[in-house]
Amino acid sequence: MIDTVTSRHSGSQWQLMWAKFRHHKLALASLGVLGVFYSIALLAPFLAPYDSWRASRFAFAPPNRIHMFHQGHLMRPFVYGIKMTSDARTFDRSITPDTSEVWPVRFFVRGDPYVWLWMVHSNLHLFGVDSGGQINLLGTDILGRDCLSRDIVSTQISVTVGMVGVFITFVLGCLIGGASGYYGGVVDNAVQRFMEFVTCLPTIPMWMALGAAIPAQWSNLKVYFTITVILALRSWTGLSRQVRSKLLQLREEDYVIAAKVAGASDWRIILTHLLPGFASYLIVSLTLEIPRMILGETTLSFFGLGLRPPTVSWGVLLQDAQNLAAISVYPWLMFPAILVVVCVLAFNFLGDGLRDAADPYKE
Amino acid sequence: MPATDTILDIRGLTIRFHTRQGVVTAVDGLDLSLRRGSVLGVVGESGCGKTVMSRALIRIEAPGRIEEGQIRYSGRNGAEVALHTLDPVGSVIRRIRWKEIAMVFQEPMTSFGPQHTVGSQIGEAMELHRIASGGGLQPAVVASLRSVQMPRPEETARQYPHQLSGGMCQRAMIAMALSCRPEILIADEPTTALDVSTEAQILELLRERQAALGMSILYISHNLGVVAQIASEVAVMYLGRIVERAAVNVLFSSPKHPYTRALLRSIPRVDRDSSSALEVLSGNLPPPFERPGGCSFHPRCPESMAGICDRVTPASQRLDDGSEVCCHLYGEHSHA
Amino acid sequence: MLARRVAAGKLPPVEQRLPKVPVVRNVQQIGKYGGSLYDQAESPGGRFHLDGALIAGAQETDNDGKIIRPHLCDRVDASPDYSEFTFHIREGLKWSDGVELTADDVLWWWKYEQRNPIIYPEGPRTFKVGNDYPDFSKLDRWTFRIRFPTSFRPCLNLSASEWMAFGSYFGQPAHWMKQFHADFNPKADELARQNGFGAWYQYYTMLREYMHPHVYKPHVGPWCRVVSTTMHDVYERNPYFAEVDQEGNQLPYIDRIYVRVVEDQNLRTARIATGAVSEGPCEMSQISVFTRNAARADYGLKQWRMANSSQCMFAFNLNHKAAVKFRVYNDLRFRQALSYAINRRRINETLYFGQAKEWQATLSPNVSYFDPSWLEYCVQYDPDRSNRLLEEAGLRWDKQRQFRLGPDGQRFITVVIFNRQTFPVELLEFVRQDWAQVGIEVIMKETDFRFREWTCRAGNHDCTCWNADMIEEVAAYLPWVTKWNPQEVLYYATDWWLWYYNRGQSGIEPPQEWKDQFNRMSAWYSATSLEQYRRLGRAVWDFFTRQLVCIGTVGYAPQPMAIKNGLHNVMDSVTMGYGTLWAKSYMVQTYYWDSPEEHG
Amino acid sequence: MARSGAAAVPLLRYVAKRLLWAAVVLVLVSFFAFLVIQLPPGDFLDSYVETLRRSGMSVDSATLVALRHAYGLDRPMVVQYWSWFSRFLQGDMGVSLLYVKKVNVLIMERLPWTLLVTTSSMVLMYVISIPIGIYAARRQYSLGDFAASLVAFTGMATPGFLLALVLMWLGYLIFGVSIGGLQSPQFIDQPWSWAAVKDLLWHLPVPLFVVAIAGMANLIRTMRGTLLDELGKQYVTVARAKGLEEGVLIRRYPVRAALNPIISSGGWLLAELFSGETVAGIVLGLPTLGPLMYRALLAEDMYLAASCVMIMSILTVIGFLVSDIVLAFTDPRIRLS
Repeated sequence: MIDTVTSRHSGSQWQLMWAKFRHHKLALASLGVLGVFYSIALLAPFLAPYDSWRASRFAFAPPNRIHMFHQGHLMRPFVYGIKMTSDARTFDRSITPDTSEVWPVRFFVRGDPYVWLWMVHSNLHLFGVDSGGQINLLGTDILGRDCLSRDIVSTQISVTVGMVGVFITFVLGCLIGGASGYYGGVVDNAVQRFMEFVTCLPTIPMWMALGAAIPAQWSNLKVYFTITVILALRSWTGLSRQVRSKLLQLREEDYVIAAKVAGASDWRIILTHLLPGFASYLIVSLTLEIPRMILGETTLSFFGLGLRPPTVSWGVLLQDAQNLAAISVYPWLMFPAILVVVCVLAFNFLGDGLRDAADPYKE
Repeated sequence: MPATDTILDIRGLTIRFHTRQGVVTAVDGLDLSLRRGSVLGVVGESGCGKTVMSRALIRIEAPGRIEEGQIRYSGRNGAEVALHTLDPVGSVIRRIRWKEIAMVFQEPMTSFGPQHTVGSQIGEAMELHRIASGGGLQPAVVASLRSVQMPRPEETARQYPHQLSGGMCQRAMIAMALSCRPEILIADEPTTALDVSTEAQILELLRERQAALGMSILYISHNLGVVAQIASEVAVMYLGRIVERAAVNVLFSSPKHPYTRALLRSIPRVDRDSSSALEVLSGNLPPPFERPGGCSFHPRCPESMAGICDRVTPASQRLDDGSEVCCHLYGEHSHA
Repeated sequence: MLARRVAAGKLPPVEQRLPKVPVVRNVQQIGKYGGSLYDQAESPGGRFHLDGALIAGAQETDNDGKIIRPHLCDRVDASPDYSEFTFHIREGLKWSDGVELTADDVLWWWKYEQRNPIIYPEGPRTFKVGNDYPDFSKLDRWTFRIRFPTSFRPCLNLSASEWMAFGSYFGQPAHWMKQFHADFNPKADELARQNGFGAWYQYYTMLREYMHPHVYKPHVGPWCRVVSTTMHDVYERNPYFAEVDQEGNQLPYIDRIYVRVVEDQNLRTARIATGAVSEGPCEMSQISVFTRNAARADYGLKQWRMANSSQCMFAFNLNHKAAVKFRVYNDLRFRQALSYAINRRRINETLYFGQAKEWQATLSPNVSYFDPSWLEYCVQYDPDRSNRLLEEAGLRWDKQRQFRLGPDGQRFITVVIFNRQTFPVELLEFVRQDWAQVGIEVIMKETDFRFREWTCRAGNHDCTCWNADMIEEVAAYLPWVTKWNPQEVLYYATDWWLWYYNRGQSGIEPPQEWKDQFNRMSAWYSATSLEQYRRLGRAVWDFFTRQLVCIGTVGYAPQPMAIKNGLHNVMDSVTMGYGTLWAKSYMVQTYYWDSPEEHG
Repeated sequence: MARSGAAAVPLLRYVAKRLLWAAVVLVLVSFFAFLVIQLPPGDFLDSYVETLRRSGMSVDSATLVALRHAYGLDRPMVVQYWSWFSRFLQGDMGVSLLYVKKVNVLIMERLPWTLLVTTSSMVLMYVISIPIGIYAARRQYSLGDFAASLVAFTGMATPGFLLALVLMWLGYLIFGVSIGGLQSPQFIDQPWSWAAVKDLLWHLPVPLFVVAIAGMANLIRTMRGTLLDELGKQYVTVARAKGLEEGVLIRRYPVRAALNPIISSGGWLLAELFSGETVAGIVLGLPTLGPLMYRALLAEDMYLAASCVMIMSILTVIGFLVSDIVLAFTDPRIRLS
């Protein structure tokens, strides 16, 4: 094996990490994917062609395709109209494209009004069709609502739940793990035992127990934050374990001892000397914590113990798709599942890449 | 042509690692030979490829690959084995390992698997190479431990590695390495992880066992001072090549290569760790993917000759005092 | 199954098990004995599709709920002034353990259970007329008489309704219940404690459950529960069931009913769609799955209908404990506004293929004193009018016009607690969204069956919903057995009712119009002439309908049924619901399998 | 391996220490479970009592007092906790208001199924993921490694309920496995027969897979990661230098060492399995504790819910204990220090 060497490259720890990270193609791609997710979340009302609650006449309309050729002629991209036939005797309903109607896809159209980031009032949408036509690239649900719009809007809640939850995890993990690792001894022992206890509680039953206790009349914002706290209640243990072990290792280092001798206060030492020493590790484990939170929110909402309409999250949408009809007849309702899987995968790959990059002992 | 008393002959050995970041040439056309019954020290900085080279001798260089060169081993019965041609997972090389060429490693504490007792791991080697078996195994293990002056060999055999101190572990390791009476013992920095007094004991033990068993030792270290205590000859390695080879007294009295000279200057501080020792050298080792052209030492060499050292790779040449050196200072370009 | 037990001498032959004159059912085809039916329930002992079959009472109604006819009593005589009723129990009628069911059981039930001061400290509700109770007397072993102090015409209707017929005299076998009653068993308290209850009357009260009787409790229905765990219930045929087919074969044909406990609604739907139950309703919102999977899962679809005047109706808690909500919910304009805000046409078309009726929740149009304008009351989709009414009721929009504020200026949020019923849960989403359009924010919260009941009964809810039955003539006379009972099912005015019932001793004093309504109902019960009966009936129901205590959505909806191939005597078209006593109307006891051995 | 009597003493001490600690954890868990009882707003008896009162049933004040006393609601929190916990220890878990039955009877009905599902998915998990993990580590960056990682990651990223739904439907479509529960209806409540066992085996794969998948993904990655670490350690090189055959040395050294983290994660995995079991139980309608707890939570039947949480946690603690003790046997460093 090649012994590791101190590189001749001068450069901060971060530049080094980035240099290594760049080689991790999967992680780099994941970073891109997540960038897309968060951009979607940020621009959701603009990207969504419709208001997520706007209902159309067509229940369970399948995704409509974008065409370029109409009667053999090349045209600008368009969608056909929708034709619905229903037979009340056999309960057969079919929705088919109506090729007599042509609705060109337009960009930057005026449509349903929305409020962006609590202040900007607008009705501009990235794309859409003229009123009278309908563009449902991912079909509609039973109320005729546009699934694509709902998927886009739900991304807002689902991807931020992880962030907020991770912030709480970060605070809890650093404080508790920090205290445990820095003081050692009795404090450390007690914290360790407490963490073991938390690990003994089966996650989902625990979430459910706490989720069930959320009063029904609470506003959705309150529910949202409570959910994030509930999710964080379990996840801090992993982080604080890492913080602790790193601290135990670091507190014997010379520069910490020096600071101590110089009379710096405990918290000051932790914050200014110890934390920067392993910030990269924190970031890695936080990155790996976010997907768990996303899954947690999805699961809770799925069981009706988390967020509820009118808030839409992936879990709320999947709750609607939790039936045979969605699986066997209306598969487009399951699309949020793909979002969940892709987002969670991306976070995991990103975390893995970061871990490799942050570890100086990996080749 | 290898002399008859040459037990191991390495010619033009090149070992490369193909990593995702690029190709690393760890050993670069290295020539070296080991005389039967002698102790040869190999000295070089961390990362110069000495460990890779030593592992290639028993073909555990993976994931590195021998791309050029030869390794020839003349065994007990005089037959010559071309080690470089063997299948690294084949049975031929497995029979040579330990039985013919054994190895002692740098970190004694991690040389033994934590799951098994020390005795069982020594016994495993002896059983494998049919030194002892069945009822004879346990006494043989104890005997081998006793031969390295283990204070309570019976007890040690029953203990787990984590119950032994570093020095004890290294003793046990040496016992294991010698348990099959190898022809060659490769000692890869066996004392680096130990404190000074233990280091002295281990060196003494090695000397004593070498004298008793008459094997050849390839002693690898970054520490010239340590090598001087055990080796009769020293080869200095820099970036995958031997840059100078000489008898110990010659090397110390008149080092030829600028690199050797720099190393020697750092001896008084040698009991510290290697990075501070190297402060006297200007610059660091170049990154593994950027091997300098010409003499690979030229970017750090105080006597580097522009236009020569950075262009032409120096060839090895034998000097009058019997030492061999690879440096333009001693070749046709000298005083140009 | 029974033949073997008869042969082994463990059971008397069938002639000795049936009453002298059994109830005769005319079946389409004479069936084969044996086999099992499979069904599912949300909780152990909970309702399941086939459970209506378990009902057997003194009298019954026809399938349309219009006529009362004899059942386990072969005759009931009423005096001309409707104050005295004589019940003739079928001679030789037996409980499922073979003990005879006689007038003594009925008298025991009345004296020791209903009139027991510990079980009913305030007296029972059953048969309470004004402040008085009727007298029960035994005329002979098979005959008993109920004498009321005044006219009480609904007695007949009561004895034919599910609620009374069973909960009362034919639900409690005296010989068995005695062991849990402190008057008869000094160790009853101990027995209760062994079973985890604090006192004997708590245990006794639990054992009163008649529809899904306790495992060992004797029963008069066609099947009796023999196994009960949290995973499944098993019902086995009652060897003493009093019904036979037209050829004299004892019913039921099928030996067993397995009821799997399936907690998750979606899973229950999936099980029906994949043919895991013998007969089950198809969820309308997923109907395509059923039509597509019928052949594979070996079932056929039959077009039944729900006997619902509304698939789902909403009742706000008029006795809300918080002042603001009390004020708003009691404002008729608020309730009217919400009714106008519902787009019934869209619900009908999306969920029911336009086959349901966009009616207000009220009586069945078949009722003799029905007023057709009731159906149309406030059912037009008119958001503008709705908004106007809400403004008038003092509910103003917030600044961004996203939701309305209560009279106190706070965001006005209503929580509707519900548990899944026969309506698709999507229906609630339609309504929620329609109401959100006019600024009324509603959270639909699904809860457990019993939890909803307890929360509402305690008056701790904002609003709840349930289906509205198609109330036919017989049940219409008993508003207390319908969903319009202020303190049952929808619990919209529990405290008012308590006040009236207890003569002001407890509860909250209702407004004058409600006092009038309660008095009107008492007067109606004492009606002796048909004219009086119809006039008061119309007044009572006019009040209920126009007060909009229950806001209806769409009713009389199609309900396709998935019925396993090979199951016979299943009717082609049934209108099913509480009003028609559920499975009474589809006669599960006459079902049989083509090849019973395949359905062990 | 020689294990003398002298070595047994530290082992015993270690086990005793773990036992003591398990007891402490149980007490902590009971706090949490008690919290579950207390969390819902209002006094849970209120609704119940109100129900009885309003239906004209007997809830005179004496009864109410008796009821409150029976549930200990008239006493301070600490006393309430103690009365609940001490009765729990004696096997009296109270009465489920939802099912009107003793809680321990309800739990006992479902415990065997729960244990069947969790233990067999645990076995499945180990049997599948350890060989895959070893393979992936030995063939790092090979196609197989990539495939294993992909499956592991996807398993980790897919919400359990979704997997359950899809697999259930596929199981029905392809193999005709009846939906819901672990047995076909005709075998319910019948004596066990060969046909019944076969039927059970037919129903088991989907739930087991769903329950195991999350942990499996984790296990594969742990196994691969630790084995990679171990493979890079010097003792592996030593063993190779000794001339041991590759397969033998991998089995004898790094795999043995890499199993330790796997064993020590056993308890944690059990907690994960209960999570999976709860999800799969609800979605697939299994006769396990999860759905029981779910319903109890929705109904705020808090004695039942708390007892379910308690039972699952107790089983997890036992899992931790067992894995700790097994670890002591396999890892001399723990046993002898």
